[in-house]
Amino acid sequence: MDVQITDLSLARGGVPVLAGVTMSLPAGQAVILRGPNGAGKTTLLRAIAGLQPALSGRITGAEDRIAYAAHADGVKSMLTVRENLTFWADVFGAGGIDAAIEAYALAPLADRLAATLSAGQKRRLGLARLLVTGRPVWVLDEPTVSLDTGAVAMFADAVRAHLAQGGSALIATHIDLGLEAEVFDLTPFKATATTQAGATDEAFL
Amino acid sequence: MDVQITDLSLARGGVPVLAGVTMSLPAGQAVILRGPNGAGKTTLLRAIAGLQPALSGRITGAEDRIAYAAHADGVKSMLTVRENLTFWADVFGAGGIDAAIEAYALAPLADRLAATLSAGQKRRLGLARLLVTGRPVWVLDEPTVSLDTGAVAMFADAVRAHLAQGGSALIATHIDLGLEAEVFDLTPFKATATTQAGATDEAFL
Amino acid sequence: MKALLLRDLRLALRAGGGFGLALAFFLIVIVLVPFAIGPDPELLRAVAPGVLWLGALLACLLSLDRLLALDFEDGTLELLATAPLPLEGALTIKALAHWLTTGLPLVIVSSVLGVMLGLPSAGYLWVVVSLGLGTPALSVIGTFGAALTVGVKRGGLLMSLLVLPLYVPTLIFGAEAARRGALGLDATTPLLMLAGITCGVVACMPFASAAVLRMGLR
Amino acid sequence: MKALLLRDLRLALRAGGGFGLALAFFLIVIVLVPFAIGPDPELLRAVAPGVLWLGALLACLLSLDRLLALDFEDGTLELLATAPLPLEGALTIKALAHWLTTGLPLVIVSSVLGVMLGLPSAGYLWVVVSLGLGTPALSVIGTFGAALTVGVKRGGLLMSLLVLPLYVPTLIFGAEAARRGALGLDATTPLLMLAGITCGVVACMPFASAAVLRMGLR
Amino acid sequence: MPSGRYIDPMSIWSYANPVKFLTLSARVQPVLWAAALLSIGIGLAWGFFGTPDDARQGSTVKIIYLHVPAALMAINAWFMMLVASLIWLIRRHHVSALAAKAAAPVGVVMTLIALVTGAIWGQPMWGTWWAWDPRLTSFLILFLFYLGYIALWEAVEDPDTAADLTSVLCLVGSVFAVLSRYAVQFWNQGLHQGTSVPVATGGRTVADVFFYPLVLCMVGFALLFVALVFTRTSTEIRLRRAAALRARAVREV
Ligand code: HEM
Ligand SMILES: Nc1ncnc2c1ncn2[C@@H]1O[C@H](COP(=O)(O)OP(=O)(O)OP(=O)(O)O)[C@@H](O)[C@H]1O
Ligand SMILES: Nc1ncnc2c1ncn2[C@@H]1O[C@H](COP(=O)(O)OP(=O)(O)OP(=O)(O)O)[C@@H](O)[C@H]1O
Ligand SMILES: [Mg+2]
Ligand SMILES: [Mg+2]
Repeated sequence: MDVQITDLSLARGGVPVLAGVTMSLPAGQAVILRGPNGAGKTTLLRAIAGLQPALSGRITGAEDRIAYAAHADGVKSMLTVRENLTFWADVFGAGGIDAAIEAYALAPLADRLAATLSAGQKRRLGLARLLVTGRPVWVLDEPTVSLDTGAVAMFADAVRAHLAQGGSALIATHIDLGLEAEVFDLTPFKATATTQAGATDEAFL
Repeated sequence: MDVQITDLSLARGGVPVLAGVTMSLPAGQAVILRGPNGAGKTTLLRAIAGLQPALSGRITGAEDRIAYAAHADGVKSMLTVRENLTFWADVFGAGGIDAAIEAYALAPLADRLAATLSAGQKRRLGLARLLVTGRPVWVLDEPTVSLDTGAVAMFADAVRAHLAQGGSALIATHIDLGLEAEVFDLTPFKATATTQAGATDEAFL
Repeated sequence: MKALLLRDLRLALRAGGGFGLALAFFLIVIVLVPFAIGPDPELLRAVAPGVLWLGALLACLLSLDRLLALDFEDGTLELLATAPLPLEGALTIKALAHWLTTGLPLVIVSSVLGVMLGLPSAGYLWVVVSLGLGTPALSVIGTFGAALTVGVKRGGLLMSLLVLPLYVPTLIFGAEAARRGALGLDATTPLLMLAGITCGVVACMPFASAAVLRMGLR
Repeated sequence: MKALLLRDLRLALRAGGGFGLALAFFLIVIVLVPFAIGPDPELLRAVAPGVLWLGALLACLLSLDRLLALDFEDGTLELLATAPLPLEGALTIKALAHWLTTGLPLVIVSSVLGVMLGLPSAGYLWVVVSLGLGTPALSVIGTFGAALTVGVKRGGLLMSLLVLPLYVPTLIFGAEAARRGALGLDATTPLLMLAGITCGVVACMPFASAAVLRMGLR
Repeated sequence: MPSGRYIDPMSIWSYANPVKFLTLSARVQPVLWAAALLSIGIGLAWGFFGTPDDARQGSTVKIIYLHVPAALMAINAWFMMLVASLIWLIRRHHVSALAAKAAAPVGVVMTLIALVTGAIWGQPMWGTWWAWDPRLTSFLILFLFYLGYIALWEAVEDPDTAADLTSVLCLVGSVFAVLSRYAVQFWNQGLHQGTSVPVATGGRTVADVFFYPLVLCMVGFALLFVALVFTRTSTEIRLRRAAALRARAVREV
């Protein structure tokens, strides 16, 4: 099942940011979301994850199928790496954590408190979380921040394996991930001053 | 005046992380610090900035000359961009903020609350802070996280201008910044199990 | 659900003894009261049930502060909101964990602390029973307050401000029951009211909390 | 220094009305007291000075919670520690800003709130004077507690635990002065002691706070 | 121990080396424990069975053999922690910091014993379990200081940072504990509580029959405290060592 976005307009802080975004995220494929800082990538991903409502337009096929990874990792610093993963595995009810630990080479860190990880190690843990959700659609906001080249390769492998199983991934990033994926540029959809897309404060204009 | 690091050993969480680091950061030059995740880049930069003590070894020429930028930005979300910069300029007593605003193209954002910036915009603000400190030695921990290519170029320009004025910069990063700079790899200095550098918990072994 | 409960309990135990701290705060408030109002035993005895209730309420409140804030800051809350768990259930579990780590210990020690204020011995039972019935309501209402102020900088104080008025009915009936009990009067009416409040709140409040949290995350 | 003071005041004003919130909390505690201990006016009058002091202390404490925590979380504190400002000075300024936004408003409204508890009119002056002399010490001691618990998860409650016993002498002399004043007795001795504590604490405590903060940032 | 500093093996500071301390403590512990148990056993037996009932207080007076030694040790334990904290802050000897850490729970238990026995005593004597007498009250504050100190140790991750922070807290706390004591005395004098008199009777005014077993109990409690601190410090050292080894093992793979 594909995620289909039709004529979507989004606002952030009451101001329209994106207008008329139409795209689709087919099963088994990855799409790289590009756009300069402030283009609205985070805004779009949050909307797809169901965390913020759209001004207008529709998102179909996303409900309860999304695994979202934001700028923040959602890692509890007072739990160990293993406990963190186990918790999310339990919440999503999607089985074991061993595959996730292996995919991101977390075994040596498994019993360390997350508070004692370096920035890149913590990020790896955050990404490993995706593997225990069992969700088919990954929606990732700059996933490779702080990762070294080895870890970026691990991530690319994990994405490829996920796609091979029929999953899909929408990835906002500024760097090259070495993935063969379609690129979707948000720049043309920037809302202009005249965008009338039902922004919340439009009634006051 | 150069920053000189001699035979430095550092610990994190009571465990030796780096041993025998010797390097120098000459005035007018940039050094790129490399090393895989968990190599100890952040640890080294914190020590140079004076935030954590060394196990052994010496750091000279760093006192009161460092401008440090950590993983976190030190940006107050309830202040505007201009207020944030003005505050740091006042604290460091180094004059105006116009140059900083210009260097990172912050003028259109100047009167927005920092809370309403996107990840990359916030990072630009964090980097602009370096320009108002007036400090000659920049010590930067993954400064280009979340930045788009345009902003990375702005950053590279800012570093070049800083070097041209006789400043120096030590930059930990995983990506290519397009700077002509010496690369210093931390991998060979990884502390081993047998490192006896006066680690805090060594007395207990 | 069980995973969430276990995680919250574990975090409470691990994060610098969150378990004992509400208790310690309660103890300290009770200890400070005589310093503030003077050592006259008559006076202390008269205010004892009320002070115990007020102390328990404030200890609850203070520990609520970061019930959701910590999860919000590190992004866990956004992830939980997209997880298959219904948010209502998650918040009920969080309130339960809060009660287990805060309310329950308070109930248990309150009788001991009553001694220090010279609470008449007939009063112990009533203080304990009324606190036992009332503190779950405090936790659930507090979760609503925490959900309301999620994402607000310096939310702690704002939350207190929002939650305290919501605590008023619970406090009135609870303290009234304790006071009447201490005086040897009949305390069933306020106790019944208290039980009613707790049941109603536990049944309905999580929906409000979840709704409010979804808005706050937006 | 001035920049820091201005920034802190501005943040307090802007961050969801930090200015009014301590005040509001104070108000609410005072309002809850009659619910908790019952409406008897005699009893309320007897406890009024003590309750005002206790309320002010708790309001101070609650607002202290994030005095340094917010700056720590977003990395400002590390940057301040590497700035040319001496940390002792920075912490004194932060305590001053805290007092201006919390202690001072409390002092100003305390006399009004005294009315609600039936404080005898002779008592107003003494409550205000004792709070005015005592609250700076509360802010400075609180800064020490905040510096101790910087970087500790759920530091808020731990901080209360550490700070409250340190507040005891201030509370005793302050409440004693207010109480004696309200009864029309001579209150100069406790007031002098209170002033002595405040002076001593303001002079010495920032050094301890700065030392502790440097350790905590490590 | 910072490397490179020469330490005379005969100097007392050489025991600041954890390993050396462990060997020393293994040797002295049996002696300490035996002496402590012996003197407490004899002291208590003598006190309970070998002394007459007091004319005024009846047999309740015998609780003094627990109450007073525990009260004294509660204060002395804090004093010892203060000294150990100072040594840590100035000379950075780990054993010293850990000894302070180890003493805190012992101190808090002594405080509790004093408070509980006092309460049990107060019931027949004053007809109340608790009164806001200055001495009792300042003990309660001491109890709070202990709690805060222990909680801070627990809350801070890094052990050296925890040692630093708790040391400063101990220093500041000592100043405030003394201040509180005077404050409390001032606070309660104005209201004249009849019940505050009995506690003021110092040890000396006790008749000799009661006095000698009491002294023996005090000595016993002091020895018990030292023995407990030795044992607990050794445990803390071993825990630190285990943590250090585990940290390294985890880090190596
Ligand atoms: C008949 C009643 C009591 C008597 C005769 C009594 C007697 C004493 C004596 C002789 C000391 C040693 C004083 C010294 O070495 O300076 C002492 C200390 C102490 N007692 Fe009691 N006590 C009584 C009841 C209580 C009660 C009811 C409590 C508390 C609940 C209590 C708490 C303490 C404390 C905390 C200390 C240590 C204070 C210090 O040494 O400064 N006592 N008591
Ligand atoms: N909380 C907010 N309130 C108001 N405006 C906001 C808020 N957050 C972001 N914005 C604005 O909305 C626009 C889109 O932000 P968004 O975070 O989606 O950008 P982005 O594409 O993710 O950028 P980046 O690459 O820097 O992360 C930006 O112009 C930003 O300034
Ligand atoms: N608070 C801590 N307690 C214990 N160990 C820590 C702590 N922080 C980091 N470490 C460990 O110390 C080592 C060095 O960490 P550091 O953060 O310096 O790495 P880094 O080179 O900055 O890595 P990255 O590229 O991921 O940011 C890592 O192995 C890390 O796991
Ligand atoms: Mg973004
Ligand atoms: Mg790093």
